[in-house]
Amino acid sequence: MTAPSAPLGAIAGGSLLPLAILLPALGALLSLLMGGRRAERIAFLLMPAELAVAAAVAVLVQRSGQPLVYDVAGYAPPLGIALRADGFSAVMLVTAALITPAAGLYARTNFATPGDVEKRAPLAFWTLLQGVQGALSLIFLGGDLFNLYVGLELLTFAAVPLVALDGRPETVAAALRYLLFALFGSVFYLLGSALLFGAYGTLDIALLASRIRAEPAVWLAAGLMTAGLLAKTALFPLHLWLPPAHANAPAAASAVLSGLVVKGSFFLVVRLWFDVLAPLPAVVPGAILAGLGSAAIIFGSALALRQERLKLLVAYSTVAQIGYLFLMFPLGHGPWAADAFAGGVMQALSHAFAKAAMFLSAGLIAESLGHDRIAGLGGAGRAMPVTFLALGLGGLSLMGLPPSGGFAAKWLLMKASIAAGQWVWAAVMAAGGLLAGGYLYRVLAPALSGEIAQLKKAPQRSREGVALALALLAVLLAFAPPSFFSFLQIGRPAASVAFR
Amino acid sequence: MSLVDLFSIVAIGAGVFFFLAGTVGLLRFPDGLSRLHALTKADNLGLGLIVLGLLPRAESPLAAFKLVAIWALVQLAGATTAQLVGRAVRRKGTAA
Amino acid sequence: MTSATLAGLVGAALVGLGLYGLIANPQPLRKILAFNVMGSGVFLVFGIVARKGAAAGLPSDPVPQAMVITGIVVAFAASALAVALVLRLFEETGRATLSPDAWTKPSGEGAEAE
Amino acid sequence: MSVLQALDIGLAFLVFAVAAWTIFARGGFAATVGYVVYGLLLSLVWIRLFAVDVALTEAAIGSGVTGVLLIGAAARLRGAETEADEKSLRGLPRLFIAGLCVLVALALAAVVLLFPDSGPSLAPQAMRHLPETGLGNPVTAVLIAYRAFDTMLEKVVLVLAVVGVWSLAADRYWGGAPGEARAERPEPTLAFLAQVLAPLGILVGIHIFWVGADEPGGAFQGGAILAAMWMIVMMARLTEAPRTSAFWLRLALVAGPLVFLIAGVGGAIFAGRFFAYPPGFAKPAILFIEAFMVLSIAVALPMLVAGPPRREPRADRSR
Repeated sequence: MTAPSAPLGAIAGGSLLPLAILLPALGALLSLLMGGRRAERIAFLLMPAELAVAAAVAVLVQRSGQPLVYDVAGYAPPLGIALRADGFSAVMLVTAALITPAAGLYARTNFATPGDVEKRAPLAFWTLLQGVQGALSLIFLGGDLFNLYVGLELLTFAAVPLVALDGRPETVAAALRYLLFALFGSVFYLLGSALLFGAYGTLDIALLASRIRAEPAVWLAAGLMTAGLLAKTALFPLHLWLPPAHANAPAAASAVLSGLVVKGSFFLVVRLWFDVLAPLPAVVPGAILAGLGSAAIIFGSALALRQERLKLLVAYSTVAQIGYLFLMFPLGHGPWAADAFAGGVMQALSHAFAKAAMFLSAGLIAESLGHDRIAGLGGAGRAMPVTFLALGLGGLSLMGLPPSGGFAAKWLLMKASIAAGQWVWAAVMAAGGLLAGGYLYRVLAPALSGEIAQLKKAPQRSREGVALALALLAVLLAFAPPSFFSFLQIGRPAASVAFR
Repeated sequence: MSLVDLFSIVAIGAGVFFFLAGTVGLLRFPDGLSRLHALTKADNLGLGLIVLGLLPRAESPLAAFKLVAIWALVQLAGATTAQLVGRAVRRKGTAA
Repeated sequence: MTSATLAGLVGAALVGLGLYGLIANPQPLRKILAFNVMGSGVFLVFGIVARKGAAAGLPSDPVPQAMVITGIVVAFAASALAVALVLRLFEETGRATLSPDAWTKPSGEGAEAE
Repeated sequence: MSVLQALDIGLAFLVFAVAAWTIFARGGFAATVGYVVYGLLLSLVWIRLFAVDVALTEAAIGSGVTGVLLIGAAARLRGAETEADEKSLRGLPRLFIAGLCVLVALALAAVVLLFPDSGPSLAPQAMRHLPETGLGNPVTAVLIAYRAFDTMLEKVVLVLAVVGVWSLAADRYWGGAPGEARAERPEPTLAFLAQVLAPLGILVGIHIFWVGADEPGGAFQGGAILAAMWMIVMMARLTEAPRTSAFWLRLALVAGPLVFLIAGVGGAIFAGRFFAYPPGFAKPAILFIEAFMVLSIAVALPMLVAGPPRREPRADRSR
């Protein structure tokens, strides 16, 4: 084996990276093998371990001040595969390791296995939930574009059946449409990486970044890969599959789908444009991405205003909030780049926690009232105050009202866009905040007024607590210390700050 | 142009001719069964002749055995498919 | 016009054909077929990259070949999942179509408690 | 214009024509049959690109097993198409999409033409590290040694796909077997084919897996042939598909990735790196892992083709 010369600390720390991917994969395999109630037990046994590994990776990256790199099988790139954890991936890893157990705790009642007679939905849910977590860890830590393709496919194969877990025709059709969009995305992504490999002989992100020049092959590859990833991230106009898929999935699955799965492909767009294609002049592509983002904010919020069902409203709000994520791309170069990047990451984090909380609350409301028609929410807020508190706190983040993580994100993005002189993004964000306020008012106003609604069954305290905890985390993000923002910059190419 | 090469050319040429005949039969004949008849006859004979033509050119006896094995497998698959298609055509009675 | 460049042009044409079939054809089964055609076009692009990487006594670079083998297996798994979804849709609604209004049975009202 | 060039151009034109047929043919069934032919022609193109491993995989999985899957689906969906009156795109939108696709194809073709005749390559590095793996076939070395992480995760993808397909069953069928019951009088001709082909195919499959260490072949291709043999026996209704709750079936499905994962962790303990092989033990370890991979592929592919469970798990033999 090639004797690694890196200090032992990096090796020990580095070996956490494959562990973060292999633990959920092992869990998924054992859950299928053991089956029955043991699938749920294996999931809950491994989730704390995965959270511990994610936290350890974050601490190591924070202490060492540079990204953790690990060459799998001892073969350095370009021949072998490298895993790489920088500030952004460590933060996303911890977020995934927090939201997945929360969704799991919520789902214990829906997907229980009474009397250890194995049932379809519970076994599929627990196995696929661990598949999603393994795929996300791979996407956040992967350093090789083809390895990331396998991660994207793992994510698709774990997420699509979650949508169709109920078995109703609309869920099967929504899952099929989701799968077709996802396959279109992965084929385009693969085609782009084929061109990059043809031009530079490697698919390792660090090596590519050092070799890439503005050539036709690179521009075509960048266009194809971005188009593919946008289809998977459901950025307007490729968002058609998201609302039916996320609204029809079971509540715990919707929380993971909207909060995390969509962030996986967004993470790769950031990896592509901020790491791999850093040397390219990214003015025009940045403007295109931000333009599509703005259109997503406006159309997503407008459509959310017109929805009759709460879950569809929350799903369309996801389409809108995804738009905010792409406003960081035209601001990626210049003295304001650090603010823009931090704003984008903060928006990804706060939306993950807030949207997970909102989908869990929407699930509780649908179970307690027997329906989730917004028209019939009269007085429900007073009947189940904690659930609507979680929904409201999540909404706080979407609107970007202080004190919330969403506010911090939008504030940073606005500051960066004003510093860059690109006012239009700030204006779009303000309009987006107003529209978000609009569609949340439509839900909260009737819920908190009128006489107390009759509930078919009261929501369980513990599940309301889970939704509230996620919403509080979204709010707590507003008080992130400055060291948190410098942590996010670990691994960012320093050149991006003083770039033309 | 040794005798072996001549033999190969003749055999492969005949094989190709039978393939052509089979294809013409497929296109020209009216109903399903007669098309099937044309295809099975021409293909088995065509492929047999081509394999025959290639045998002397095979580098090693193993390669020659593989060629014959390929021909045998195609015969097996062709015969089964022809049976199944024939039954389907007879059962449906259409000229599909 | 080496055989590799020719195969590359065929690959490009297959990607175009597959993309058209994936978007324009309404029936899900035909979309899955088009996805497979497009996927094989992308693998051909990997193939010519491998062929042009012939070195060290090898007629073609083994790394992209290994990627294509992994890609083919993943593409099959994707087609299997998509076909299972289409057949389930066909059993449930009697039609294999993505547009909800074309379904015979009323799709039921709203989200009952799950 | 040498004979080979004529063959290439002819093959290229044929592949393009059959692919166009697959996209534009009227009936779904006809298009699927076209796809199978297209897959086999593609294997010839891979031979011309001197990628024999890929040609084997394309023929076995790309057009073989995928062909069986799609033809089965097309046969069952035959009824749906006749009165399918969906409005496929007409007029302007169809033209716009066609233009977009032609644009993508032309851009791709231009970039392909711009590629130099001999581009950057990892072949030298792959050959340099080959002795450490003890293997002769560089493609298998890349799959199982250099990029072992990809291959292991791709096996997990296969297992998740099986779970995804099974999860589409109706609740009452969970644990039951997919496909039809075993026929008391199986179809004579198909039974004859299965009885003759199966033993031969198992022999060839194991040979291709075994020879894969040093010659073109390997776990994927061998596994696909074994999978095909099981499928032909099930299609001839000589045996029936196993119950999805059967422990041996799940163990076989999970054995490939699980053994690979444990070997990876073992690599971290004994050889200092995840998925590394202790020097000297590489070849036996690789063949051991590949054996389980063949088993998992030979079980996973037929289960994916058979689809979700469609029969009640008989109450008496519950797990």
